[in-house]
Amino acid sequence: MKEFALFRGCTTPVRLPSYEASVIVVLKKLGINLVEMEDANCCGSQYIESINHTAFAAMSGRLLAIGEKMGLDILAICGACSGAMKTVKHELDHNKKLRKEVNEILAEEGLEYTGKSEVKHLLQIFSEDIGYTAIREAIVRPYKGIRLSAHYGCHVTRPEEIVQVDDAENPTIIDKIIEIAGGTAVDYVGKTRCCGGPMLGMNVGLAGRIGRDKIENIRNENVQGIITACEFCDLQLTQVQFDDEVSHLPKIPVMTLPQFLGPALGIDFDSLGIELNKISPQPIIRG
Amino acid sequence: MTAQTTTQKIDADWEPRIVAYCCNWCSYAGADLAGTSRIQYPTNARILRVNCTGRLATEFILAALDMGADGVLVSGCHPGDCHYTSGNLKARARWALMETALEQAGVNPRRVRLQWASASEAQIFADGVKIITEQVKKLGPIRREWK
Amino acid sequence: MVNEVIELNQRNSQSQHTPSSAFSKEIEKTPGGEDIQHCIQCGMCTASCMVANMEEQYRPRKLIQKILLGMREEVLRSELPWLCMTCRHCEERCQEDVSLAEIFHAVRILAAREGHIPSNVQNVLDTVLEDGWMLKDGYSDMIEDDRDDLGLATDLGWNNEFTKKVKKRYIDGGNKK
Amino acid sequence: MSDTQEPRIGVFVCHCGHNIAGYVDVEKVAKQAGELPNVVFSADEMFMCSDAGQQLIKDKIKELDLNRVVVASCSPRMHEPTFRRAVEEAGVNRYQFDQVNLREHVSWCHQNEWDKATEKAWDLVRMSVARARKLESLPVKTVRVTPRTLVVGGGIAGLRAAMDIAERGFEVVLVEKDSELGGHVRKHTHIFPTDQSGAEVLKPLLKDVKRHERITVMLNSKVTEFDGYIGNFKVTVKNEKTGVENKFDIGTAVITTGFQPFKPEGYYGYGETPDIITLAELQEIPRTEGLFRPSDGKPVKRLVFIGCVGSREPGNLGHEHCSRYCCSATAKAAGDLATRVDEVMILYQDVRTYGKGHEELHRLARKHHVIYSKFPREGKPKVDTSSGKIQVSWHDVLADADLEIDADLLVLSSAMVPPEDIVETANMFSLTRSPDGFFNPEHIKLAPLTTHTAGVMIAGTSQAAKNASEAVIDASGAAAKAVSLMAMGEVEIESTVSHVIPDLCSSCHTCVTACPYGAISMDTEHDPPIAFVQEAKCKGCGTCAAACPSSAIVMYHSTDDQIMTMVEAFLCFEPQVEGGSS
Repeated sequence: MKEFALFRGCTTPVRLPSYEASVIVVLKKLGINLVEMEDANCCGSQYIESINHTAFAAMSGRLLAIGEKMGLDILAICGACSGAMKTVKHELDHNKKLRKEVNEILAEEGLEYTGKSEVKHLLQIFSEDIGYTAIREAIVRPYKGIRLSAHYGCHVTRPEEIVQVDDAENPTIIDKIIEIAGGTAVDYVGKTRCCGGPMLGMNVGLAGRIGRDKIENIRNENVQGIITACEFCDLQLTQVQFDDEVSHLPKIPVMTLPQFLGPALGIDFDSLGIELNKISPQPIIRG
Repeated sequence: MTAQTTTQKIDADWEPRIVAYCCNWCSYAGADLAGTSRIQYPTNARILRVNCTGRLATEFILAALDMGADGVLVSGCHPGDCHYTSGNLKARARWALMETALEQAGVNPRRVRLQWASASEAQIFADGVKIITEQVKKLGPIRREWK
Repeated sequence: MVNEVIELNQRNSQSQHTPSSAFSKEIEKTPGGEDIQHCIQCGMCTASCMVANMEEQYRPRKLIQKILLGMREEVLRSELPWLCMTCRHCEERCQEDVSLAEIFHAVRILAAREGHIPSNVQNVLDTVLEDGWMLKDGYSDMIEDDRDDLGLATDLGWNNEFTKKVKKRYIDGGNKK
Repeated sequence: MSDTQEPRIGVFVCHCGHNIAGYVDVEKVAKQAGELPNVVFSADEMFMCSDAGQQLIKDKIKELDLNRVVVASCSPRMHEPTFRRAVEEAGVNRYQFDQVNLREHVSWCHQNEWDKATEKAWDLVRMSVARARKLESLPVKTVRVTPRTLVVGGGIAGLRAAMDIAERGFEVVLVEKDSELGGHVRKHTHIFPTDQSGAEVLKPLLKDVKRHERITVMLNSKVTEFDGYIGNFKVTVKNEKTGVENKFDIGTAVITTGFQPFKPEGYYGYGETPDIITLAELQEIPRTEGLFRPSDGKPVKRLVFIGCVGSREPGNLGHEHCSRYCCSATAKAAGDLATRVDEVMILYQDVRTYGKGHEELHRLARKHHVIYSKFPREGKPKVDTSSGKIQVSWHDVLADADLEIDADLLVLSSAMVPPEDIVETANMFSLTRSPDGFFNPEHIKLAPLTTHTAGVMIAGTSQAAKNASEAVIDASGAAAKAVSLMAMGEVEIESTVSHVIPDLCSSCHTCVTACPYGAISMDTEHDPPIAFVQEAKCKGCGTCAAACPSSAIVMYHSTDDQIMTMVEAFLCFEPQVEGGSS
């Protein structure tokens, strides 16, 4: 039974607990045990990252050290967290001076970063640790050809050489799992473009325009739902559909990948938090 | 035989016949380029290739009109560009002499045209054919039947 | 909450700027700014940028050229470098392997050091440094109940102290690292 | 195949795929041609220039004993040599062949008037058949090629050409108007992409040329006379210093007269202070540790380059071209000097470092913090030296910012333009020039090194602005062209020359002055003297034939009769009626 240290991040537990629940229950079903990472701190992405480089390295560095102490690789389910920890790990592995400095502050916490533990995003668990054959074998109630579009999230797949999750220009992991689960993966214009989430911190109007542009491109392909692999994108692609500019248009349900996969593995809706979704995913799970 | 200068009504679909002497190095190549560039221009002219416009004796032009050509076009290299240094300059000098001969013979000088068109000036060559065709169309047939 | 209109960097037409390579050398030494000199101004980044696509004022290539020309004050005071979502679309497309997201991080670090942080970023930053993470006061009891129903831990077990230690050592201490 | 035989003409009308057949009824034209007098065979064929087409001509010549061939297809400028060779291989003299242009002159330019196009095609074929009747065979003339080459210009291109030719066993006369060989490259203290100085690069080549026993170097000399024709040029070389003239028999010539750097008077304050110089002048400053201002010798702190000075100016004849070498040279100079001055700036319209290894020069310059700033094409930088300082102000397009700087040294990357005496050289070797002022090749793609003057090749910057590496590539190419002519020892020349009929010559001397090549002189054995044509000198322009008042001069292959019979065939033809004047 493979084990990972789960780092749930700050937004998932508060804004999308269903994603956290679905990750735990779906991975368990597929033979992956998750151990909660105790005493975790904020990964420092975007905000601390923008004001002080060493502080940012210390924040994510501490999480890497905790994983090392637990003797487990770390599972990140949010694009920002996985991006932050992976880029910091890359730099700590290559920048001795920075590592020495970060280890100084970590020593006060009884922690040390030597680089033993890996950081994986949820998609890597599906594609590398579980594997598509195991997923296919676990499908009990396949969807009947329902049309779905995948949104991968920028920090999940980029910068490709450092995060090494999927092909940045042509990602396919979510699409493959949609097909395995019986759905039809539908491509759309600007598949690798940003959902606009990170812009919320600077300019809500602009963030909305970017998000709605993505929804419009997906709508042009008349699909029944959007499947995501990061809670920030999930919330953004849901929220923008309630903006005044598009509130008159029919809503496209947005689901995280584990929440979508759950029913096909025979998992009951309650433990996936289906009813918590702001846009009811009935058209998907009924289809 | 003098050409009548009376102006009868020219029947609408009459097509003038134009003899076009072109020098091999410039205007003949310019006409080639007009073809490769698919420039469309009137079909009235028949091109004869000569090595240089300097080769054209004045009789060549008068004889052509005498045999019933409604117009004659001579197209050569720009002065200074002649492959043989000065052939076109000699053609230009003879041209003035030829025009006076035409007037004395009662033939409208607008039936003949001397122009310079280099190997890359396809449009200028095609326009030249268009201009002389339209000019001659207004003048009507030269009324010189071959006997 | 967040200002709609971006404070535009007006064209400083009053005094003409004299180009200098000092600022790009400074950026080169700041973490993330190492490959500023690789940029040949081809514009592929701006063509791939969603923000540029939606916001007339935001042109990443133009910002880089201003750095290369040494327009330090204008760049550090401008809000434009903060508009980059670090989505790295440009990075994938850049033929000279320039990472604009990293360069704009370097610009932000220098700007922050000189107190030019946009108000809305400063607010979130204060929350994170104060609470140790971003959504402490967003965690209402209604959400606690949802978590409970889902069988998830209600005590999120956040360590808030470490962030304070980091703030004291690296950010307040104002050491120039 | 004597000419007195009854003409037996074969007519071959080409479809050229659908290029001709798509707009002209080739079957009808071929059928009608079959009924013309003396035409014993007429047919249409898909591709006449193909092996099958050419074989058809040869077969029909043998089968039907044809002695004239008419091919109605594309432009003779394209395939006249092809068909002349085909008929010759079947025993018919190449001058008893005539080609009709149905493609470029008919189908392609009359695509929406099919009937009129077919009628035009029929007229042109009929005219060509009439001419064919009158075509006479002419002896194929070949001339000996003197195994010696004249190389005009001792720059890097001239040196390379001279060496290549001498190494293959032919003598070379290398003429250089300067007092030293090496041209501009020798004067450059460091040239891209290697780090050597120009002199260092040239040293081995110069040593070999000076030492080579088959190369005669004539310094301070100019060609004052260039007469004759391919393989047999008479050349006079005059030493401008000593006044001594030497005459040479020359087989081929390679013109490598090069360029001159444009002196940008009126551009960016050039000439107003010694601290505003051209890129060429910068490249001639001896290599020293620092860079110092020519005016007061103080070290240069702020070095500014401005690109495209006197180049790429639409509408300004002679300055419309891109000089190609300057972007790479500027990047190299800026990159090298950046480590010796405080700031280096390059103001540019575009960056075209296109050569092998040149993009690295551009990257190196940027790595050394050279600031590249693009100015708008319409709003060029302004330079004000009134205050004693060099105040450069401009608008940076990419940052949309107005910029200014006081430059310690302003370098103008000025254009490559033809040397002052280009017109004199052009007339000497009867070369034509393109809008940028440099010499025209025979064909920009198919024959870039040869010219319309047979036996004269051009190489290096005499043909266009380019960098030294490209000039050397040209030089070796031109050398190979010259050697291939001399190695054959003889070369075919056109037999279409003119001929004076002694009985008709009235000794009026008109033709002597009419001939641009002085190919006609008076045979004083006769009284009064009779004009005669030195066939070797005659280029076949026909001006004399037109000028002769007593029609005593026959222009072979373009006789008055052969021309007039075409006009007659066009105008005096009664359709469906047999006959037509002979």
